[in-house]
Amino acid sequence: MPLPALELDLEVFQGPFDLLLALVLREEVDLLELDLAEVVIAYLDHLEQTGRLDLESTTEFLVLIAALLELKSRLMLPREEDDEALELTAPEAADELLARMLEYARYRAAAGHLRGRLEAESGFRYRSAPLPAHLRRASLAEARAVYDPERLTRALGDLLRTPPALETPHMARPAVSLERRLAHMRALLAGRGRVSFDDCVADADRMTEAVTLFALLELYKAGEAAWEQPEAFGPIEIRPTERTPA
Amino acid sequence: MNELARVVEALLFLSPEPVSVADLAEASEVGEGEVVEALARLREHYAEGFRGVVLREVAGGFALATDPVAETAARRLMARPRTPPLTQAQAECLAIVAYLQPISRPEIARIRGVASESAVATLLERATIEESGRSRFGAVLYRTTPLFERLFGLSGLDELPEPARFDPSPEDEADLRERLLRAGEARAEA
Amino acid sequence: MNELARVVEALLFLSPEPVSVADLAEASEVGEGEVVEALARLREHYAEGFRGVVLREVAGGFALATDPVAETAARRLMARPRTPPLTQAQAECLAIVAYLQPISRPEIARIRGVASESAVATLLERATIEESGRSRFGAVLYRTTPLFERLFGLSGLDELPEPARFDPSPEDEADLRERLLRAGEARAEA
Repeated sequence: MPLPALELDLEVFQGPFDLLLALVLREEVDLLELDLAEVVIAYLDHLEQTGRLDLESTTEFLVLIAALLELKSRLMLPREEDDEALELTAPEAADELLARMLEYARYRAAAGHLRGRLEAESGFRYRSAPLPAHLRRASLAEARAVYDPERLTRALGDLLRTPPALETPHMARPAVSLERRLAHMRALLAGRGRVSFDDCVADADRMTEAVTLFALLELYKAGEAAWEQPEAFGPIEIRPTERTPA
Repeated sequence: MNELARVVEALLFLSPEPVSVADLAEASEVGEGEVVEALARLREHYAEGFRGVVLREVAGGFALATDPVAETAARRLMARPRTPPLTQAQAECLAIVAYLQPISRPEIARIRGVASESAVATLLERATIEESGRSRFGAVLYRTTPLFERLFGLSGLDELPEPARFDPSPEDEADLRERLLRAGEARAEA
Repeated sequence: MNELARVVEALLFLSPEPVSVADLAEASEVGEGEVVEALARLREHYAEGFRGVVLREVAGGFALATDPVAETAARRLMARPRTPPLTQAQAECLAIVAYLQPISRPEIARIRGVASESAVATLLERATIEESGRSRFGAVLYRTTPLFERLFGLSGLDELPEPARFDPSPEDEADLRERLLRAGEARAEA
């Protein structure tokens, strides 16, 4: 599916996706007003209707939507007087979006070049036979310490780590699964009744925190949990509702 | 073939990795100029299209490799799968590392717009890229390996085409901009 | 050289072991008579005394090998330890062998969660690890070499740093081998 074919019907915008991009670029649609989740949902609906997944256009979509999300989040950040890096005006944001599309296009084309090269090389094989025994011994006398033993210890540490794991098809392979975070939160809610969001993500990395937040939204949507955050940046209190499954 | 050319041929036959002119010269105890001459002689012998084995300049050195004419038979004899082709995600990550090395995974993800962990992990496992220290923010940095250059038939990284070659032409870029703007105007009139 | 002779040359070049006429014929999909003819042609090309590589008929078939003329240079080239940066796969395999030796390749693969043949082969090739008998199930066991200690600046294996610093859960009291296998199996399932 070519991306422009995606028709959107959003609160602040109605029309094809490429038009939306154009309007954002020309600042005729305010990125702050735009509900990007709706765009994603419209895209998913469209995929479902057409019934096939075109990786090329899906990748393009992901790149664009990720860029839009990042720009929007930067626009939404409170501006700090002394931090000019955070101040991004709308035209700058638009320029950056276009620059990013072009940068990605460059490496996508370079990737095509590399694949072609690998293909062209596929007929050449190198010899990987072991050396004759009498040549195999590297001379101890010529050996100097060139490696850091810590490299090994670090590798061992990597191997001791159990992955948060799971597999999703192709592109985005989140290291944290929504299902597991949902199960985790349901278990906490069932066990303790009320929990704070901090308890749900104790010692977790940022990815896990983000997915846990999604899990919380899912629970809320399903009517399984409600939450309160009395003050900005304060603790988030989560409690089960009556519909929580036992 | 003179004796030096014979020695160089034998060294290339034995060595599991491409050998640089400097290493060939040191092992043969002659000057680099003589090695270059011997390589030229060898190259005549191994002119592509006449032998089952060819002389190749890859990864900063010289190596012998089989001619593609033997690929089908080699596959049957060795019963060993070739390096699998790259997926689009792997190819993109590899292109980004090749051109921007050393580069961290978050930067790769920023350019691609999607998390790239599994593709990077596969490239690491196949040893086409490797770690190369850490950025000042503590992220692991990656670079390509000599194996990458060998698999892609590059004599060195400088043989990669200029990345600007892959950019959309100024016309295409202007086109893209205009296409977007036109769509916007059509919308405004509607 | 005709095409079949080229293919046969390539097959002999690739194979670490002598190859029989029957195997050459099967891989090239021709009759054995044709292979014998192609070998005769190759023999002319590889007449001893003219090349750095010679064609040998040995027990079990034909093989290419280096001519003794290159012996001294080959020794010089190979005597110098090759020490390019370790890839992640190589570092992991080497760490496993260093800390758990002696250990078999199937166990290394279980711990890493992926087949590790090429990394182990490279470490063997570079002589940082070596074979050390067989397990009671008949698998080859590996251990590190004195060269390994030299390249890592260790005066003995007891100087290997404690894993604790990079251990994600140093409070776990189980045996290191057991913990590594457990984590590896979890990774393989992921």
